[in-house]
Amino acid sequence: MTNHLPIIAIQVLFLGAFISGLVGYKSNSLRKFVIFLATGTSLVLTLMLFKPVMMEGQIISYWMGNWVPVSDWAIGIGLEVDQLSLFFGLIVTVTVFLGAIYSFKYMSKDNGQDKYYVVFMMLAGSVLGFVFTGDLFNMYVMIEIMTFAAVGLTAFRNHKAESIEAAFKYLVVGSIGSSLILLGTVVMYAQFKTLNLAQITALLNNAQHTPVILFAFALMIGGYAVKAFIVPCHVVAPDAYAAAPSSVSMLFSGIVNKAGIYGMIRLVFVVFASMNLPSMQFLLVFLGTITMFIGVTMALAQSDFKRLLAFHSISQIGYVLTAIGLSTILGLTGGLYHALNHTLFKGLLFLCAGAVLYSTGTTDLNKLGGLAKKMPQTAGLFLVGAFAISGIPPFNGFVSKWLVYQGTFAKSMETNNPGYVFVTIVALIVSVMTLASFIKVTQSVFFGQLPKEFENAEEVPLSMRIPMWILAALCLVAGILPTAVIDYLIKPAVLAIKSAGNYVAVMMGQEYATKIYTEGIAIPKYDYAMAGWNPTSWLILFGVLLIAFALVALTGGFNPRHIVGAENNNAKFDVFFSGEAAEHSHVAGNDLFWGLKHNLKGYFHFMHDVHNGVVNDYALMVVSTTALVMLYLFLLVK
Amino acid sequence: MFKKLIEKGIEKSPWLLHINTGSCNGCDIELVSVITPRYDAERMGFKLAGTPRHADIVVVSGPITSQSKERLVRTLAQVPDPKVVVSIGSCPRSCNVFHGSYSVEGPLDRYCDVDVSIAGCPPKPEAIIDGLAKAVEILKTKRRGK
Amino acid sequence: MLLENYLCSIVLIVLGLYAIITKKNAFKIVIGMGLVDYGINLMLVSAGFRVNGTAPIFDAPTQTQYFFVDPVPQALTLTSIVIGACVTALALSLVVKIKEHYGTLDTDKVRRLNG
Amino acid sequence: MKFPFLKEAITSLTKKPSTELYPLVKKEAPEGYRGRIKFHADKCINCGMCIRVCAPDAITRTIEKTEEGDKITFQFYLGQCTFCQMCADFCAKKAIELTKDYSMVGTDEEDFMVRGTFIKKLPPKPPVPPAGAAPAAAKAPAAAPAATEKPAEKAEDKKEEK
Amino acid sequence: MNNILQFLFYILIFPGFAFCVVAGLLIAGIDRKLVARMQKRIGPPILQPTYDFLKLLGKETIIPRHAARKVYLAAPVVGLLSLVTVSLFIPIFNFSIFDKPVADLIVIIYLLTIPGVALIIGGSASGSPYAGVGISREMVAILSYELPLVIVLLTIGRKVGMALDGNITFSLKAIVDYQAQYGPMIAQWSMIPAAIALLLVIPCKVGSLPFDIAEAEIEICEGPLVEYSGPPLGIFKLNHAIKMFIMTSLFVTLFLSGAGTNFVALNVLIQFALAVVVTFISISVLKAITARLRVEQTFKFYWTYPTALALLSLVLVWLGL
Repeated sequence: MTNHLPIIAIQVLFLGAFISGLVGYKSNSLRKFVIFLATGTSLVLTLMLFKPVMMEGQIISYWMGNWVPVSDWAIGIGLEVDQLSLFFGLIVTVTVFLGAIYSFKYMSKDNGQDKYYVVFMMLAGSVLGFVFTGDLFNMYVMIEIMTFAAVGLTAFRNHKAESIEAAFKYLVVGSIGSSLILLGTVVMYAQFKTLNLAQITALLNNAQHTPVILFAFALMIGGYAVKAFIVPCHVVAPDAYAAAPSSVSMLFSGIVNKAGIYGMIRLVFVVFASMNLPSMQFLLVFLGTITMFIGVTMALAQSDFKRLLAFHSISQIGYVLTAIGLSTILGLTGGLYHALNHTLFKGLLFLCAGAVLYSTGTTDLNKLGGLAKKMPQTAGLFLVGAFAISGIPPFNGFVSKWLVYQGTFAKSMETNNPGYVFVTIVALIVSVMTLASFIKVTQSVFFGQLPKEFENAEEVPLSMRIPMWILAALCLVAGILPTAVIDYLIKPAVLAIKSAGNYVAVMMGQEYATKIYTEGIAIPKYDYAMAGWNPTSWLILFGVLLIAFALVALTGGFNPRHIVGAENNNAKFDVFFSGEAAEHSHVAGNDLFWGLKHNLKGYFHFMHDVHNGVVNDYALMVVSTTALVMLYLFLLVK
Repeated sequence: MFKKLIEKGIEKSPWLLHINTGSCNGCDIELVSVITPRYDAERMGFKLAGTPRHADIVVVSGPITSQSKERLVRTLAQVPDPKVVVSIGSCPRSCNVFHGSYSVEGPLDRYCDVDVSIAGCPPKPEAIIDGLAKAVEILKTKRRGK
Repeated sequence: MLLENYLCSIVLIVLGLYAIITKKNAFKIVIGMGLVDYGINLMLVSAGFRVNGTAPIFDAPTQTQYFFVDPVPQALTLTSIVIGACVTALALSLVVKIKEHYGTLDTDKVRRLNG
Repeated sequence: MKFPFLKEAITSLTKKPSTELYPLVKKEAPEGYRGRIKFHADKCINCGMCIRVCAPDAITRTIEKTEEGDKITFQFYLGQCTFCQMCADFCAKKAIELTKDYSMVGTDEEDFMVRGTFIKKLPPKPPVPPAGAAPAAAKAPAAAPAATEKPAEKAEDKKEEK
Repeated sequence: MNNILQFLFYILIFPGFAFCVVAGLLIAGIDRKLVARMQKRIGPPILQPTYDFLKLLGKETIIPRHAARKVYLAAPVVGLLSLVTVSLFIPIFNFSIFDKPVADLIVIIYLLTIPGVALIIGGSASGSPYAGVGISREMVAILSYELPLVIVLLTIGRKVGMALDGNITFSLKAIVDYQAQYGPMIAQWSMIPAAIALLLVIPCKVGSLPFDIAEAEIEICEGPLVEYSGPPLGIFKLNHAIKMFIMTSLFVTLFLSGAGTNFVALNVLIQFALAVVVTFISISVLKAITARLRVEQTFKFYWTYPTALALLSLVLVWLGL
């Protein structure tokens, strides 16, 4: 029975799309129920897959129409769910479920909601399909549907010119990316006459890396770089994230760029299995480091809430790519853990942005201010997300970033190559800059003084807060129990990445695999110990202290009589303006971090010119990246 | 026991906030000179605080000009209790040579009860130190009085 | 193999990319995207070519001896053409909306989102 | 990277700090310091020059008629005084003296009031000469009460001029 | 059961809360006395910061109108918590509350940013424009000193790692054991640039004079602390003092520690004495003779001189010297 779960999970989402389209215009609540049912069942089905795949290490293979391979030659379309796919599948279904619940109330102000939900479900179904599929061309089709749905959702609010412009740019760059992937698929098919990933992996394992294979490999890497918004091709992402509704931006940063990263991992580790070459590792780590740095420095210069978050998504994807590029056990663990954490805290932050947009109508950092008093829960949740993304200890960001640092530095010790120390230093500095930009948002949006026009902003309805609470709780849990998360979720996925032979054996039959893998299927040993860092011990410490001091604070500090609340017109409680009458003056948005911007003036001006908004330059960047990757592959990868 | 410790704390570390309501800066220089190495008020714990929220002793200098009246009242309100107001020099006491002028709004005690006054135009730093010592005693009585 | 097929498709792809990168008119960019798609479809179809193979259709029920051209790429090309068509349709609808909002199709002017 | 005053900072660690321990060691004001006002009531002749000359009008005089003369009290309000010593210089009789006492700290008005009262005896009233005796004769013996009579004479001269 | 009691003892008394508060206030007092003496004035008594803290406990807490109450009150406590947690991690010569080597160098880097973040969130919650400017300056300060600090710690990690077991170590205990064998780290000439870099980082991290651009008393009226009064302000001043102690004792552990005697009390005294010496060199001297830098001067300074020094020692260590 478990063989059928993956295909049902995908079909349920697509079915949900069509049924909600059919029944949608009649009544709002019926459509919501259908959507809730569809996303709920797909989540449950994926969770049911958790036990067999993750615990018992079983890999599920499912042939469409039961076209099993004939005489060791795959002819049908296969679905293969190994630990890596299920890891990303879980991320996708959880994010989609929470995004659906959030958008029930969030989209209620917009018209044409039935169209929204159809495309929303298409996006969800296509990403889940992409993650579960074991067929090369099927991956291309799913990626294409994902890009399509993403463009549709970006242009959803078509009364605003920005969303149309963002959608058009995303479509142009996205279709170039898809065409590159398709071209790669075509060349691969011309070479191996089969489309099944497992079989291609097997054939590739023996075959010498001929130039044609390198050409296809370079095209695929270029295509997936566009999908994962890696730096040279990232310019379209901030426009799309900022223009799309927040529940969709949450999906964007949660699953769309994760799909790109999954494609990259599947390609580089399993199919082409070329990650033991130092030159390949250098390529990925180099791309990841640039993505990290440019993403966060651009975020510092933003003055729109969602654009800032979008640039952070790009920089966090840089983290994930750098960690995965190390291709050591520690690096992979750090990378996957950070991908999971990124989906959690970035989803939370985008939902907070949506909540701010829902109650105030604007996300411009220079106009907002002092919302903490009007929206206490959203402010609290935002703080959780901000601390999580900047890696403050009790939250999950700290654990995964810490793994990334240790991974990069251990890599530098192994290969005795100082370049990786430079990567560790850049990673740490980027983490501090992330903290800086979120301090900027906290001060500009939630604290400080409330402008006149937002006097009547009030807290968002409960149905929008529930997903935020769930995500915040997950952030905390993933931060406090890292060893549990690693053992159950990430260790199997890392082992799946490292053991490509296992992947082939399940799909194409055991004897076929042994014939191919003469030296036996190498199951790597998981030598990664948490380096003696027993998190639970010092977390208990932190907890005890917290309780001890919370008591002191609760008893009203040290002199209960003296905490005096703020009556409204008593001058005693006015903000100190060195004597002047306290008028509205809120330090926010662009007037923060003057020192930094002044010193890095040259850099910021150059970066501003690079993101100049002309589609042609974006397309040029994508094509030149692919060309450079191709050149690099031909010259250096031996 | 804790109360006694806090009292000792208040006695040993009074922080000053200096408000200049239009003074000729004679008293201001004398006040700042109290913190220089020669007179070193810091050995008694005095320190100039930047904001009214951090202040215990508010030192006012200058006749209250009409411009600074409103700001003086607002800043005085923002100082947390227990607080002591000290007028330095004869201007706040009676706007000495400027009394009766159209732009001077009268002595300080029209706006708050002045606890300690230090006469002299400008008072000698030693006199200021005496005055501040007197202010600290009043601060202690105010604290105990609460 | 059909060398001229591959050359022609490479030319089509490069031409399409050239159109996307240099042409400032949004409409021409959409045409460029189409060209890239057609180039790839051509290569995809010609990948399955086998010398003097016949079309993969079983015309006589009893006939056993067949020598077909590889049918899989043709199936793929169908999907790819459909996708190409939909992309062009969506792109054109966006171009119409851009004209409506910005009043111009010149991509140098359509750049409110930058920096 | 030059560090200013580094040498002085380190060497001054060993030297004795140059702070005067004021509250423990009383310090004398320098010579001629214009401190608290001392009023020698006996020397004052109530000429009023100090009141006229005091810029901030810190000096007030109250006169009280009593049977043995008018009781005059001079009140120096130190809270209003700028310690310019003009009153002391102009005082013909050197009745006002600014001492070297600089520590003038007080909590209310009274600590800043310096008062001095004296009785100004009127000279024994001469026997009233019969009316019409020459006024000149009246002038010479009454040197003492010059102030009070002077306005009276002035009034007469004015009448004659007119 | 005794494990819990021992934990409580560790947390509340010895390396934890009580020891931190006492040591921090003492070091702050000594620092103010030294600065005064260098300016040829008598200077406040050593217990002056204690009196300041006690007085602030007695004052009234005013919560301004625009402040977000809970965050406003919680910020100082969170800062204090993280500082106390850091002090648990710093081993004193060979005494450390964790028996086996715990990789805690990176944990310390992050825990040491929390007080800065707490100050920022507290200032931001108070809603005053002065606090807004103070926050932006504090963040630029954090950004500027983080780079050299990170490079120095990686250099030490690399140096000790290569010597002990060929693999990178982030454990302070391993560093102390290394110094027990090979003598204090500062004795090796390749580490001297790193030591100087860390000495330059300490004043900005603690926020003392030349680099206290965030709490500039005159220009922006104590920056983020402008609206604080009473106990919350007291706790912030306490944080300031404890941070001074922790940074200096971290320097001692990283560069000047060694085997040390086997009496814990004696070790603590030696560590405290060395910490006072380091405070004198890095904080007091600079505070006595320099004036406050501007924001971008601080940023430019930290990303040139200390970073170059740290990179120099990293390269030297990398070449195996």
